[in-house]
Amino acid sequence: MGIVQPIATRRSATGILTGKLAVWWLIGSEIVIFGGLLASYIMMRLLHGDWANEAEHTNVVIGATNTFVLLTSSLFVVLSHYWAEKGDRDKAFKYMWLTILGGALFLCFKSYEWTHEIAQGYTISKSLFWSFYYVAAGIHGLHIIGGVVIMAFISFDLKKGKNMHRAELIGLYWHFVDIVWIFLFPLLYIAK
Amino acid sequence: MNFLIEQASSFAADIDGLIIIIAVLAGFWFFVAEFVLFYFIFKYSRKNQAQSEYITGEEPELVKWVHWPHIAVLVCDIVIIFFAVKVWYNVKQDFPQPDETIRVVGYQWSWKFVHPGADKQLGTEDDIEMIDELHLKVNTTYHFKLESEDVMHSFSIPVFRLKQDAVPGRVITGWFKPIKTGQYDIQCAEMCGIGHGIMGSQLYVESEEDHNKWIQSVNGQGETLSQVQ
Amino acid sequence: MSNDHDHHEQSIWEKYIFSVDHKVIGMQYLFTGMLMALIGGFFVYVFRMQLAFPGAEVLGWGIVNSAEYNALVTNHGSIMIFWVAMPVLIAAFGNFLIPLMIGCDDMVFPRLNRLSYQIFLISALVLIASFFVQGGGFGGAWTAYPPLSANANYNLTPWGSILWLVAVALEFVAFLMGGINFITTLMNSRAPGMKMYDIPIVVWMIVLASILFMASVGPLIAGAIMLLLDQTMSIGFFDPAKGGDPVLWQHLFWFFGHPEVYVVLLPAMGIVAEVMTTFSRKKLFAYKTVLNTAIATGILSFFVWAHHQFVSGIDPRMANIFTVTTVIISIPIAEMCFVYIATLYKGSIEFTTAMLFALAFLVEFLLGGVTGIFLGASGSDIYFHDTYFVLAHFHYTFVPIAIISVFAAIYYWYPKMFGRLMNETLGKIHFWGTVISFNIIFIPLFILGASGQHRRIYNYENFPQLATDGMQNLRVVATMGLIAMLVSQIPFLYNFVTSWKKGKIAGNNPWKANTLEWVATSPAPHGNFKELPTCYRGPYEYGKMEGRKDDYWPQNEES
Amino acid sequence: MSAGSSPKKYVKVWFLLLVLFAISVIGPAFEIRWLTLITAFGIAGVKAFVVAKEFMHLNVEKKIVSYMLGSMFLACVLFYFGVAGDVMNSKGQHWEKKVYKVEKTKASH
Repeated sequence: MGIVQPIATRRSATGILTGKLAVWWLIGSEIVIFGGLLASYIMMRLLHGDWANEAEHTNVVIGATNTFVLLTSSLFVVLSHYWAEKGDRDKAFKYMWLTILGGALFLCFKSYEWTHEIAQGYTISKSLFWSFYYVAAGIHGLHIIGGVVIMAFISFDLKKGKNMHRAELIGLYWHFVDIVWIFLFPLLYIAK
Repeated sequence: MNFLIEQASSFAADIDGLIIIIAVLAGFWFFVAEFVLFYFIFKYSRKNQAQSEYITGEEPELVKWVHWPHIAVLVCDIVIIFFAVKVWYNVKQDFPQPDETIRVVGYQWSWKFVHPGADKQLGTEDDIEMIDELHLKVNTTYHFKLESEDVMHSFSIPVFRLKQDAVPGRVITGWFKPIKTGQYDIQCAEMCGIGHGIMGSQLYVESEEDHNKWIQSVNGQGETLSQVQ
Repeated sequence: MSNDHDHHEQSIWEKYIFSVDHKVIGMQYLFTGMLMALIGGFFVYVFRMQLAFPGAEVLGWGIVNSAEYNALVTNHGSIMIFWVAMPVLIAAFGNFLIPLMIGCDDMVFPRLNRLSYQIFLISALVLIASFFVQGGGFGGAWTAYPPLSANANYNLTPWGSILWLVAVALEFVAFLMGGINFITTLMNSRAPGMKMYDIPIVVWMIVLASILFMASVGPLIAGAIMLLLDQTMSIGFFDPAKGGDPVLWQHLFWFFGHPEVYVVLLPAMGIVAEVMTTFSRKKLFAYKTVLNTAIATGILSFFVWAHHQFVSGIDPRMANIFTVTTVIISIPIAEMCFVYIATLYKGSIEFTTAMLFALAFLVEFLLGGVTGIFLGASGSDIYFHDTYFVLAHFHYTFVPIAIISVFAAIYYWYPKMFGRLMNETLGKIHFWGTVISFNIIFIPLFILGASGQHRRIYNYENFPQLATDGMQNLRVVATMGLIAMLVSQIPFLYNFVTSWKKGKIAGNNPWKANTLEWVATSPAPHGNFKELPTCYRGPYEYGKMEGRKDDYWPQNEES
Repeated sequence: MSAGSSPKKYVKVWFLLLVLFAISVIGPAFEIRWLTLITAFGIAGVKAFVVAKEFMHLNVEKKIVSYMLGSMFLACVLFYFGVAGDVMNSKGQHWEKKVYKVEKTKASH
């Protein structure tokens, strides 16, 4: 049943594209969710000095490489948006898939990291630090998976030159997920 | 207007005074607003006024009628805040020196009270532990150390106007000074499971000699599991 | 530009069950909300009978034991707020009114709109399922304070508490998605010529409510995930033995909780503004003041949350800050009420049922607002916290919000929804039955609360000071008032169903109102308008205007 | 929405981010508390701003978007300062937390 796009979607009283406005509001709601979680973590962290001993066992090397991977994939998604804006389908498609590769790489490193930590006994119920660690990094990981899946769909549209503006929309989301990781990395890994 | 129940603790009168202040100030504005509302409803019904007037609400002489009451409400609010903070400070922040200290422990579905016993020292072996029964001496300032063993409970004595939640993992200190002898209710004011309704305890405020007589009578017997009436 | 919208005849399946039309989705929310209201109403009937006649068998339920009592009380609260007030006030009227009133054909994301209703429906089903699992429904109060809500051997409802939490979390997701749709539609899809101050107040209020909801629900979603892990894997975020802190949940909950009550208040004030201006034929008094006070209330509502926790273990010094902000927030609300009352000045009021309900909202809500100051002032809250005084206060705000203003909206927009007018005499019977019995219920509860009766207690015979005859009679009176209120809903339901086919034909603009939804035919077709309207003036041009015969001037008329 | 002048600009911004990232990793290695705070957390804030401004084009976006995102962030800050007093402290006015013996696993250096 083909859904005709309502005229409402094409109107733009604020001058901002409707799709982009919705993504900004989505990012706004995500800021408050991650913000609430990290605020709770920071408070508990300041109370429990002994969590520093627990945090010793996080793998800073993998955390750092993951930060590098996400920063690079942020670069690729903005290039994909740049070429989509110019209308160059192939380049937009290529950089979108490089971004997806970055996301996938991030997930591989994370799963490697987690399997080893769990193997050494640092499970989610070992201590409250690890509970916050797995909840925060877990929700962030789910957002990475969601982003990667959506980027795959959008890349096929880009190939056909359809809905090119969506490259920017998923780019905004991806940059936000990268910013969340930029705050997660020091909080979970560095604070020793 | 002793609309509320009797005042059996030293700060009960302060809290009741605050309630009366708020009742007067808030009640005044309530009746003014309701009167004006009903007056407009009857005066400007379609029977009395066939044609309505075009009023934007920016006309200065009309805005005046909304603006000044608005300022007056602000002044009333500031008065209420002043008295509220004063009462709060006296009850919850600035504690007088205690004559005696008791321990109150809430657990799923009873209250345990630890009286200091004859030597007025907690932690000595002559302490008296009572379940669901608190015996106090009138006109003595008590500090209570409130804690909970499992879920959130709330130690509440309506006649004292006293309420403080027992938070598991915390020891919270409060104070009261009974000024009237008698037998009163203690209630749990925070949902704590299926037994929340049967967590009532009895408070006995006794005179000097009755209280000492009570201490002798239970001396050393420790917990007396009195049945809840 | 002509609106080439509907092109092929949709099947019943497409048209009603899987519809993407904002009006049909609005109706789905409305009917789900009304059904849940019946369930919530049944719960309150059962536990009020237990309170009035302790231990007696309740017709339609049997003996009420304390676990059932707690589950009934908890889920009455949760249903009435999350599954009746929010869906009906924000989602049903938001979906139905926003596109019509800003002159566009649909929400910007029709499929996201359908998906948010479907997730909402799943959340309602999950909640209902939580009553039939082993251990029964969750019984730890709608605020779900841990460790009671987090630990199954404390609350004895192992599955009930998990399902309750999942249902509430799903409902948050549904309203986040719905909120994004509402906000983007209002920001971008307004009719040409509709400037910021030409938007009807109800649309402003519903969108402001969505923004408040989105900004305040975030921490609680994180909190819900933490509580869910506490419940399922006994992690210990809120368990002091494992280093957690139960007070953290209270803050997470009430940081959302208080903006939430303004999230449901604002749409109700919006509905009252629309209905009142139409039936008093009067321009809204100082439109900008109403809008500014609504925004001020919204912002201030983020600074007041700990007045729910004065005696619940927060640091006493914090209480002073929150009592100041709480009493100050009564200023913008008082201003808004004064301005609403001023709107009636020199009006020509026609007492239709919708208008009666709108006026009753103002009359009742004033008492609700005024009694809130006793609880916002920290000193008196020491006594009143968690007593029936608090319960009577928030019913004097919630019932006008979720029941009285919703009835005003239904009687007012029913012609636009179904093309026919509801019967006025049945409406008047329903009005007086509801409003009088509402007061009979809650005035006694104020008195009971002031004499120290605490909430959620299953049987007051355990407390000699509360088991006096005088107080027990007040409980019986309140229960009789409740039964009268439930019975007086029958004329409404009968009226609602029969007027569908037998009501007077309404035509496009039965009430001679200005806003754009009355330009469309009733009921409005898919795509709303044959010609998408242009807006030339504000929505409240009522009253004698020189050079005009009528006392109203629709927004879309050129001259 | 012009996507900026040329891809070169983005690569330069990316490089700047890498430099900041390097500092934020090296800084804490010195184990000096205040240095760690500045490098790890301060630089994280700077990186977030760079990504928001350059990559998300917030500098050319309509002002209302930045106000909205900023107010959401302020809601979190407000939540933090409203709640920290109770959760972060082990004792306060007339209350203290009963510290449970959470089994402290000494880090094996």
